[in-house]
Amino acid sequence: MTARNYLTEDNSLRSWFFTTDHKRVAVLYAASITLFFFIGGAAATIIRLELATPQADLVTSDVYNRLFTIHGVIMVWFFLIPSIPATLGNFVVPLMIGARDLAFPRLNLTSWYLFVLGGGVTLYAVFAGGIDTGWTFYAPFSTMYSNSHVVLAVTGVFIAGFSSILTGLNFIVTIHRLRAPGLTWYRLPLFLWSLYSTSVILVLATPVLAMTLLLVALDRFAGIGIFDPARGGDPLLFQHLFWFYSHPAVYIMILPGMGVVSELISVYSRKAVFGYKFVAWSAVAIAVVGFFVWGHHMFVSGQSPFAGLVFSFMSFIVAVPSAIKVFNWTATMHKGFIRFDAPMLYALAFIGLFTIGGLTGLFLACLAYDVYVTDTYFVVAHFHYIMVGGMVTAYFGGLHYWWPKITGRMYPEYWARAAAILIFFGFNMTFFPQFILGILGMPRRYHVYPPEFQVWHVMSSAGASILAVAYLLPLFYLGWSMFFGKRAPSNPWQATGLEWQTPSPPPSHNFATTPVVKRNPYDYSLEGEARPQNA
Amino acid sequence: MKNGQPPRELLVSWLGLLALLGITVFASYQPLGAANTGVALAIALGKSLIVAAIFMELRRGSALTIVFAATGFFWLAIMFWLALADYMSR
Amino acid sequence: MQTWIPLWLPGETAHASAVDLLFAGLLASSVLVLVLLFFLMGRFAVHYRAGNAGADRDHRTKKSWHWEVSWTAATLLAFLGLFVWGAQLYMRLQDAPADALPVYVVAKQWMWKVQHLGGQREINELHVPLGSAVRLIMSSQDVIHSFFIPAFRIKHDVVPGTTETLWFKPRKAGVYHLFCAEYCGTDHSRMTGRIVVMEQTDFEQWLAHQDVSGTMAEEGGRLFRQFGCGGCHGAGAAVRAPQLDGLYGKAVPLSDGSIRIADERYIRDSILKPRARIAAGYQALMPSYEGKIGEGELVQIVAYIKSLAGDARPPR
Amino acid sequence: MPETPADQFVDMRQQHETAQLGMWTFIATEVLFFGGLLLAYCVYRIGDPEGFAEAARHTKIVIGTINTAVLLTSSFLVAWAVTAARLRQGRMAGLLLGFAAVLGLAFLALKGVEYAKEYDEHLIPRLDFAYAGPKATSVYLFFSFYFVATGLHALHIAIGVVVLAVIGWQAGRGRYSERYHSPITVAGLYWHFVDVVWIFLFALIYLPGRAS
Repeated sequence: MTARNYLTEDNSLRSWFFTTDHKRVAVLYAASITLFFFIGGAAATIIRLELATPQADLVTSDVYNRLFTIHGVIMVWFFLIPSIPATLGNFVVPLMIGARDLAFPRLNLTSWYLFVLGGGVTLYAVFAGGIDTGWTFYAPFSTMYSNSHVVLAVTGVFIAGFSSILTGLNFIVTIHRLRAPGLTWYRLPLFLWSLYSTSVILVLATPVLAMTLLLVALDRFAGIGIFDPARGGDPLLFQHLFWFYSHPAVYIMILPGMGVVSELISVYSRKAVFGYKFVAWSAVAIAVVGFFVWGHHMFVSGQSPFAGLVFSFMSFIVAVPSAIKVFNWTATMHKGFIRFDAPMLYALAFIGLFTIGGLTGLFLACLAYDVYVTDTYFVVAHFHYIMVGGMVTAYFGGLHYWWPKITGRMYPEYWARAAAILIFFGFNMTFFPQFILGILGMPRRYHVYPPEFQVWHVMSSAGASILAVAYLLPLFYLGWSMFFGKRAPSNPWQATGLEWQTPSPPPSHNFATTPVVKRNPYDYSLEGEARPQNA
Repeated sequence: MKNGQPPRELLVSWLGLLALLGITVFASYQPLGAANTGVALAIALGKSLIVAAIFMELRRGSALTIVFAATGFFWLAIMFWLALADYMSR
Repeated sequence: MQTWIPLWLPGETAHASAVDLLFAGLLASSVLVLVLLFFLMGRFAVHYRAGNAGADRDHRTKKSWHWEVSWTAATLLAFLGLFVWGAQLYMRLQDAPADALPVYVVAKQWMWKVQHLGGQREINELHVPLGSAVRLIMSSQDVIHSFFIPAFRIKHDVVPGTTETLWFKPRKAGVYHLFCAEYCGTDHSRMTGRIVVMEQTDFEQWLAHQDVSGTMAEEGGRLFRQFGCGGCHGAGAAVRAPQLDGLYGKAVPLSDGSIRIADERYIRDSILKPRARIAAGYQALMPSYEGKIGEGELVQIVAYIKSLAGDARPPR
Repeated sequence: MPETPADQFVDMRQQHETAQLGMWTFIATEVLFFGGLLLAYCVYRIGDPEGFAEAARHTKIVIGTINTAVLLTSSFLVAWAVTAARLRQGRMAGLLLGFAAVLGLAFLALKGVEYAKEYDEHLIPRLDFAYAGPKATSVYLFFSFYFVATGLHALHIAIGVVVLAVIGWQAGRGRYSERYHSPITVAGLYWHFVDVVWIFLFALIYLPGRAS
């Protein structure tokens, strides 16, 4: 007979769909983003199949354009942005700060409903005929020339945007107001520092996207002409507004991953994170400076050269805090007791792939080189190293790490390690050739291409098939473990955080008594013994 | 505060706001050239500060509340600064 | 050019070589960082694995700030160097050489329409002479396109409603890819073409063999009269409008006190949005020709007005 | 009357501070939301200041000024109502919020009159726009901005009116006190913010170009 927990409290469907328990909302989110991940992945699979040959053979250009648009829209707004914050974050934020729930539990549920509604509208746009603008919705193509369901898709993203604003708002207020006694800012786990920084971006950047998309929709059906050169509008204004959101949004899609990795590296090295304050503040620095760099997407767009110089300079600056994090993670491993459980494998893969993604980001920040490789496969490879190599890897790492807490079951370690390794190789095989394609001058969003590029495309497609299998594996063994896995103890990893000092899965109200925090996070003895934060 | 009477500071702010409204409309009809825009925006800022400080009780708010209130405007300034840097130098 | 596994695309302009050198610099610094990082990670992972009880774990580094300061400073310095390097190359790309040969490009879904000064037209091809700098004056009829020549390491977006320029100076005869690099709809991936670099004499021969109804300036002049522009801008016209002879490349004082160089973009804007910038001392009388002149006609009129300045050099 | 805090809070004070901070965060979001639109306005106004001045002269400054006074007054009433509610003068607070909501409705009605006049003058982009003169392009863009900005603002007012009505009704039934007043305080913050947005819109829409 197990104690009652948030999963067994009430099993009716109603209790799930009207829950205000952050843990249940997190599970709802996890289920929905998994669905979107595989929809976006299906689109990617067809794209990679098509690109195996230079000619058009599987789909028409119109279908191809719809496929990469859907892949982008779904993966960015319906998987990456909610991935770590809305699932892992939602689950562990109150647990990590010793609270009974988020500050606004009903708002949290509302945010999930908005997400589902936005996703539904977007999927409807897909099945009603699709959208062919690319995820960037560039005007005046999106406003005047596209013959696809732009308004519907934009509406879906607009609604989902409010869902992320509400999540961000909830996290910010919760972290400010609901911390357990003794939990000062410098005692917060680094995951919370990065989620806090992420939330700042969510709250301050997303509304600008909302306004931009609204203007696109109005331009399209009400002809307001704000982005229409024929009416005196300026297409570059769209780009400014769009990237004011979308560049910081890139940090929404990586900061939470950095937070997860900070947790993982420390736990599996049995050591405190090296340079805690530097890692913490570098998250904040990325969030703030990340707002000063958006124009590096516009170096060849007709923006003034002066603006190009400013944005290039700031882009180099924003890379510094990321470098600081990488150095500190590596230093954390120094003289630790390193264990190679699956989450740690993901964390190590993250550091490697993120570093490659980050360094190639410097190529793109560098003005004269960006002129050459922007809008080529170099960019595609670069941001997949950050988003997939970085964020998705971190998501899987975090998912495995907190899996025992979420489900009360252990995942099968052997399969998990195999999947981690397979993902790492499949990923590199898929995306490394794309760097070379970019350096050879292959433009992105090309349905047909000159034959000399084929050999690298074939390699990339081959890698993608490995990656597809590797991403399916966790679905099976994690699903299996939910019912047949070994029961998890409350603290299987001997970690220090508050979330491990309550049973797995936690009871509905998280803690029997509010914990009192007495220690820094990551307090390990010289022998690697964990000293929980409330001990 | 007695029953049925508004608190003094609210009443004074309200009258001040209406006065500023009158002034800004009057000023907009004076031929000041480019300064017209500056005056209009300065008065708008003044009115907003009154609303924020008195009606929204920022005057008594904690430092954290004031930071939160200012944050939106700081980020707005980033957006205007960098976007206009492009437009002014084209 | 076809090898089984292509690894490198040779750069065929001086700018391309400079960009390749920059690439080498970026690559070298990246590889240095990666090797260092992977070496340390690998070494720590092996030596400090939990199973290795013998590893020395005493004397852990406690104070971290001097480490933090040193690697922050090192990265910052390296980044500054790379920034300056990339920026000065980029700024060089902004100024076309004075003797560059102007060629007009109009982009539309999904083709590149090119017209040479002599009136020769081509589609999805651009013939240029070897050894001479070429300056493209580009505009778009519909959506944003991007003119991309990988072998020259350059590209620039072609934005509707304005004029953008791009220049290069090829140093080897040959045929190179031209791509549209900004997604522009259905046949984006088919909006490609060829850049044909020819010996000077071949190029002149090629020019001479094209069917031409008149030079760009002549055609532009015809349109100039057809739209009745001379009614105001002509000598001795009843309405006082700025004289256009010798206008191109000059600094024009505007009514708001600022000064603009009369480049292609200025001339174009003055035709389409005449009231946005009024030349000092003139009335805002000219009607807008927005929507009344096609993109192809517009470039011819611009070429005509430029020809009134005697030569076709880009403005300084 | 809820005298105990919700589950996730330790005490009423924490609950109140949390609610307030939440609303301030939301306001920051709203600032950036309207900010994106204002950037568009600034870019085009800087591009053609005279065109925008000419366009602004076609706005109805009398209605605009009255509407500004109406909103400022309603804000004042709301601020007063919040004070009253905290002093347990529930009836008074309910009445004041009711008045404020009515002023909000008056604002919307006047806005409607204004839209109708602009329709008569063919100033509505796409739907019915006819403007002779050299500055037509800028006038078009100005009125695009005008309708998007005032339309979104009116939507905020409409939501605010409903909120004020509900909160006013609750206040009238004595629901709020010194101890529990988060909803009324937070609703007030929202209403004042909508007022601030209007203050800036007024300066940008109605005032340019009046002197010349």
